Amino acid sequence: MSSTIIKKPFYLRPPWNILFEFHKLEKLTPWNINIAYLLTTFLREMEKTGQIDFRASGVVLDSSALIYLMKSKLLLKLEEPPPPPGPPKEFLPPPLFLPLRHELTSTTIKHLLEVLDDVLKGEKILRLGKTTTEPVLPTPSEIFPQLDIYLMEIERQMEKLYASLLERVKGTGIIEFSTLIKGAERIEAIRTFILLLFLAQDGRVGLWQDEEIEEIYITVGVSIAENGKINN
Amino acid sequence: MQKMERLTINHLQEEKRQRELALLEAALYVAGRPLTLKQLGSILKTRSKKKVKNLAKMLMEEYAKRKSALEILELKDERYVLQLKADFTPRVRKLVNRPLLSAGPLKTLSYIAYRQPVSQRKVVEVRGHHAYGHIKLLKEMGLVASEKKGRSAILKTTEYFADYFGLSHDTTTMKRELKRVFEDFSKKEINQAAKNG
Amino acid sequence: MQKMERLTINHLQEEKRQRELALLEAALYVAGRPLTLKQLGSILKTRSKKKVKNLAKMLMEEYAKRKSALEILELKDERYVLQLKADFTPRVRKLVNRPLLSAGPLKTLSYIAYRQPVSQRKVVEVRGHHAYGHIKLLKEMGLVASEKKGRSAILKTTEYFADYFGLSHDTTTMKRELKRVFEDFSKKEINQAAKNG
Repeated sequence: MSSTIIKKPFYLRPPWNILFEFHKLEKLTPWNINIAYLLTTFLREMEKTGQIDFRASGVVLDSSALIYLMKSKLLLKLEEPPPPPGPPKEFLPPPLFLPLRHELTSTTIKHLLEVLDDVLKGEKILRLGKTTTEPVLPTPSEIFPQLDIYLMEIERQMEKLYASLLERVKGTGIIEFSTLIKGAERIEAIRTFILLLFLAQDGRVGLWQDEEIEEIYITVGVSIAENGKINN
Repeated sequence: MQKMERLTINHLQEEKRQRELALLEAALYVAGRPLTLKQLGSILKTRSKKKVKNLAKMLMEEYAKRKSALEILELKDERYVLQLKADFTPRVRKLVNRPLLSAGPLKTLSYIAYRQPVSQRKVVEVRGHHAYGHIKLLKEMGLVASEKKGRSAILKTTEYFADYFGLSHDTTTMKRELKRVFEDFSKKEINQAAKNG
Repeated sequence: MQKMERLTINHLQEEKRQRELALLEAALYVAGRPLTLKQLGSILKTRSKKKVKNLAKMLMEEYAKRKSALEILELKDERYVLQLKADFTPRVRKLVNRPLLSAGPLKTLSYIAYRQPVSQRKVVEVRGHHAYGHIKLLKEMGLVASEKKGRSAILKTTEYFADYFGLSHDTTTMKRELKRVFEDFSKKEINQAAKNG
């Protein structure tokens, strides 16, 4: 038995052993491994001892590549932009508990009666308002008291709108308010709505609103009179 | 030895009594209104009216003994109140500047008082949608109580309301009182307006 | 004879002092908020701050001596307040005729006080949508006031708030004072947690 068989090859001794023990490699910080030094000394030692072993060279090559890979992964990681700083955490103070204190208040029965006077006046107005529920729709003068010219023209405008409605509802007999005023300016939309109220008062169109989507539906023609859904 | 024990027991009893008196005082102080024996009993965690009454009397005496600006009075129907002695009122009145309620809720309260028993629906109709919030506040403050009647809630003022404004606890009498004061007040207003006008 | 006279004078002086103490008590009772030496002085009809201070201290001691549920505290800037001792609060809370704020609105109030002037939008952002209701309540109670600024409302605590807690009316000083209160509170919380933990 020759001693050379028992003797470990040089590369299984430190520092080169690191290149042959992968599990150790994973525990080290790649930046602490000087590959150039390890490889130069590995080659020099191999030449010196004359133990030329291609398998060992292959393993060394593999390990070096792995270490490079680890280093470049770390580099890439470093290049990732740092996470944006989250909004600074708002300091939420604890609740301020109010100490219990008795406090005389300044409200007297006189104050109560002063305001009662106001409230009862309001009640009276409400009652008056109730007895004059007719007509349901406001008179034109209530809406546009100052626009005399517009009022004079109102009949003509109504006819115009009615004609346009008949044209647009065609077979269906119904049209949404939003469709009718599509693309119109705000003031135009308001005018159209008021004209619709007049037409409804005359019973020529029916109006009803879907409470959920707030759409107003306009029904035109005979069919309205038949379907009792008209809602002024 | 026996004497010592008795002393300790007496001492403990005395401490308990002191605590109960303080609790009674706390109740009367924060309530700022007359409290019944039942209400006081519920704070003291006892059902014995006699016990509450004894304690209340003790506290009354204690207050009477020290030369305090405050007094505890027994009212009729066995209610107790902690209040400022009347002679001090003029001297400290200028420190009282916080209204019981702001204008909105006060209006709603006045309406309920005048029209009671009145449905919540009616109150909201007259006072507007804000009245929901006012009614909630008035209930929380113990000025108004509600009673379910079918779908609607019927509103009334409470005894606390009557105590606060010095009105009768009986609703009919109270409404009469309110009406009378109101009429007097309106007359005065009219006279005032006539004078100014 | 001279001795008798001295006794009478002493007696008269003692009576006067008792009356002044009672007047002080009356003032603190009706105000329900901290009062300054100046305010107390105007009730006692004296300009001597020293005199008022001496009397206030005497009254404080008197209250401390009897086993009362009430206490008189001296706050910063030489202000005095009469209030219920905190340990009695849970037992008598239900008798209070004011909407007592629960923890939610109180937290919103703390936040507004701490960050003021602060936009309503910001408060809702931090405290959640419930804060709308809290702000409404706090305004109704006169603890918070709002000011329109463009589209947003800017919230601030009121003078009533400052008075209630015995804080400075000057916002900067008040915020510093509050910071200290909150820090004390946090420390207590931590100690409590450490004890419980």
